[in-house]
Parts: sequence; C-alpha cells; structure tokens
Amino acid sequence: MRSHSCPLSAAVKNLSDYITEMLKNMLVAGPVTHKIIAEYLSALSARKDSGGHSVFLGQVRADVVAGKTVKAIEYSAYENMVTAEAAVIIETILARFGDVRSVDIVHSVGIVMAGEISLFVLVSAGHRRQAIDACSKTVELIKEKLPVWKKEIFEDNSHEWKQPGLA
Amino acid sequence: MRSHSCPLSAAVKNLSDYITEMLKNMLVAGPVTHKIIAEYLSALSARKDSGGHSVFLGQVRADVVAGKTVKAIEYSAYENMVTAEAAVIIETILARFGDVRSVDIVHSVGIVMAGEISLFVLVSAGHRRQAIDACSKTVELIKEKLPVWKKEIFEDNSHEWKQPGLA
Amino acid sequence: MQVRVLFFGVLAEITKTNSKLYGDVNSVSHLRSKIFDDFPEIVHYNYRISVNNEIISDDPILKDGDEVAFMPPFSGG
Amino acid sequence: MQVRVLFFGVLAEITKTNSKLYGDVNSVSHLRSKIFDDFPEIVHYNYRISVNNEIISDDPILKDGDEVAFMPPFSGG
Repeated sequence: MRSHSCPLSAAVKNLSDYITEMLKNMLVAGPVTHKIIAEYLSALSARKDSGGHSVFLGQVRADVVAGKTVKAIEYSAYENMVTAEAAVIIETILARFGDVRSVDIVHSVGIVMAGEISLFVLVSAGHRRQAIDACSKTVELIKEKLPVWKKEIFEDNSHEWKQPGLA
Repeated sequence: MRSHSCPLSAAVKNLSDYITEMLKNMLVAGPVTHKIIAEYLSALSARKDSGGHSVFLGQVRADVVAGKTVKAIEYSAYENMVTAEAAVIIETILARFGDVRSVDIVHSVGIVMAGEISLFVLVSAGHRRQAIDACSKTVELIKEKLPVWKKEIFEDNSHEWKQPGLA
Repeated sequence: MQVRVLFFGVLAEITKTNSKLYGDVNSVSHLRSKIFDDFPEIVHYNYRISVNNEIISDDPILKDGDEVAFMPPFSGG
Repeated sequence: MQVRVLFFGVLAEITKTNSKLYGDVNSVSHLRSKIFDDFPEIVHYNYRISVNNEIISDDPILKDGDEVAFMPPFSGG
C-alpha cells in the first residue's frame, strides 16, 4: 500500500508496466474515497479510443443481524497474494475480452464505515457490451479469487466474521 | 432541461415523485460533466441499504471514418418522448429487479467532444448481481427505446448521421 | 384542424426544418402523402412515426392539436 | 529449516496471531499436525492452504523460507 496515484494518468508503456502500476495502487487503507474515484474517472477523457466505461462500486451496508446494526466492516488481506491474483484476473479479462482497453481495481483494507465504498472496479472498452460484461466478470473473479476477509462490526462494538468458515 | 440537481439527495417520497425528479434532470446541454457524476456518486453514501452500485459511462470516441477523425457528436432528442420512454424504462427495471433501489439516467443533448461523456447510468441495489444486471439492461433499453439521434462531426467540420436510416 | 409535424435526425436535415404545421389531414396516411409532396426525398429514408409520443404501426385518425413525429432509427447513448 | 505460517480472518482471531514460525517440518501435513497441537480449535474451521501464494491441494514438501497461509473462505468486495 502506498499513497494513491492514478495508473491511467501515467503513460502506459506496455501491459506488464500497466499491471504493475495498477497493482501498486490497488489496496488502500480505509474507504475508497470519492477523491480516488474522481481521479480515475478524470483520466478517462484521454482515452479517445474508448466508447464505454463500466464501473462497479461495492458499498458497506448497514445490515441488521440478529437485531444489531452493522456500523463498519474491517477488511484484512493477504496482500502479496492479492496482487498476484489480481494480476491473473486482469490478464484473464484482457485475454477474453479483446475490445477491453483497461481494467482498474481498488480495494479497501482496514475499517470502512457503513455507506462508504470498499471496492471500485473500472473497465474501459471500445464499445459498451464488452465494457459491461468484462466489468461484471472482473467483480465475480474478485469475489472468488482475492484472499480478502471481512469482519462486520456492530454498533455495540461486537463483531462477526462473514463466511467464518466453520466446518 | 434545467439546471442540475441530484434526485437521490432529495427525500424520495414515493416512486412517482422519484421518477419525476429524475426525469427533470435527465437531459443536460453538452457533456455529462465530472461535476454531475460526482454529485450523483456523493449522494450514494446516504443509501446504507445498498451494497452495490453499477455505473455505465458512454463516451464519444475519436473514430476515424473514411480517413476523417470524429471531433464531436451532436445529439438531438425528442425531449417529451425521451422522458416518457425513460419513465417506462425505469418502471420496467424496478419491476423486474426487486433488489434495485434506484435507477438514474443522464443523457447529453447538443455538442459533446471526443473524450467527453454523453451518457451516465447509475443503478443501486442491495446486492451486486442485480445492480450489474439491471444497469446492463437499462443501457440496452436506452439504446433501443430513447428517441435520440447522433451526428458525427469531423475535424474538417463535415458531418455524418449515425444510422442515417437510408431505406 | 391542424397538427404539428416534427422531423428528427437526418430527416430534419433533408426537410430543412424541425417542425411544420399541417391542416385538414384526417389520417396519418393522408398526412404522409402531403409530406411526400413537400419533401419527396423522405421516401428514401427509414423512419418510424409517433402520434403524441406513441409509436404507431396502423393508420390512426388525426385530430386537432396532435403531434406527429417522423423519426429515423434511434442512436442515443 | 524454518517456515513462516500466516493466519487470516477468523483463524487469526482463534490463534491470536497473524504469523508464527515453525522449524523442522518436512511437509504441509507434518506442519498441519504441529499446528493442530498448538491450536486444536482450528479443526472446527474450513480453510484452504497456500504455499508461497499458490493454493495447494496435495501435500508438498516444505523448504526453508516457505510462506504457508491458512485461509478461511474469501469474503472480499
């Protein structure tokens, strides 16, 4: 994790450089802020070959579980493996969707309050259909492949692991 | 068309009020600016029952057609019918996707330069799957149902109608 | 009686107008034959017709104040 | 030889640690039996094991410096 800068704003020398740069900025401490999202979106205007961008935002819900309301989620991640798996996801998407120009992922680590954003995915493509389908597939692969865990924290400061993995 | 204000920021009294408010702000003169997008996104944090937001951004591509590069698209719309059809689209989506909390559409009228955004769709749902599927369906319905026309304007100021409808 | 006819997209370009009033037309087919007289080029284009925001496939009777639109294939987004 | 074992999610909570070093383990099954001795509660949980970022399904030999992670089902996003 390091301070945020937007990969699309840098000159993309080649695929491997692009993925490396994306991954350096992929995990952020705390919520994915509107400032971060705005940086990614403002970089899009330079991509005059893209006709469609599909964005997914994952937000922490104030779910009520057994009478207690979720006030935040604490995310933990196996960071080295997250970036290794994310590189595979991006390569998979670019290989499968030939019209896709870029895939960006930002995921929170640490505390994210209810109403805040914990996941940002941005896929740009020449045309809308592949932008939408590739973004959808990227989100599914993130859920399936990234070693990230969430702990729901309730208003009374008790907590519960999502999918605790009880055998 | 009038000055922009964000429907989600207003208290949503009922479905009909919500759709009416959305439609008033649906057509904007010129590009869908980052400011407009940021207003919609910043309103999301109040929706603590939503776990996923799916966004589609349509952008004007600098296509090369017969050796000439597109510098802008001029959109024209049958405005009364656009809002009538958009109301039907929103009702269709809300009826078909029970987990969807809101559907917002902003579309340009007039000149939008290459690299600028001409369409913004935002769908919020309790869970990711319906947010993504409903946003995808909304975009398809917009393309199919809204009486909007685009004229490509090239760097030499010549122009060409997209899908000119030659019999 | 009088109806307002709207032309959109490339049809506004070839008719050189967005809107034109027609009187004494009793049906869409009647109106269309008058429009063909005024703008014979229209016959070369694909379009759909709406009456008061509803796309029609039959030949409805027109009444005073109706709004009739000639619309090429949509290309929004 | 020595390997680093990482615990994530609920497993970090029940072991009360994120990371622990183990020496003299020749395979993942050997390591796992040592971990069960230290943290018998782990047997009640579902998890997958990775060695150097790769999820394993067999019982690989371990070598000095390997990183072994015990991972409950993922719940990112």
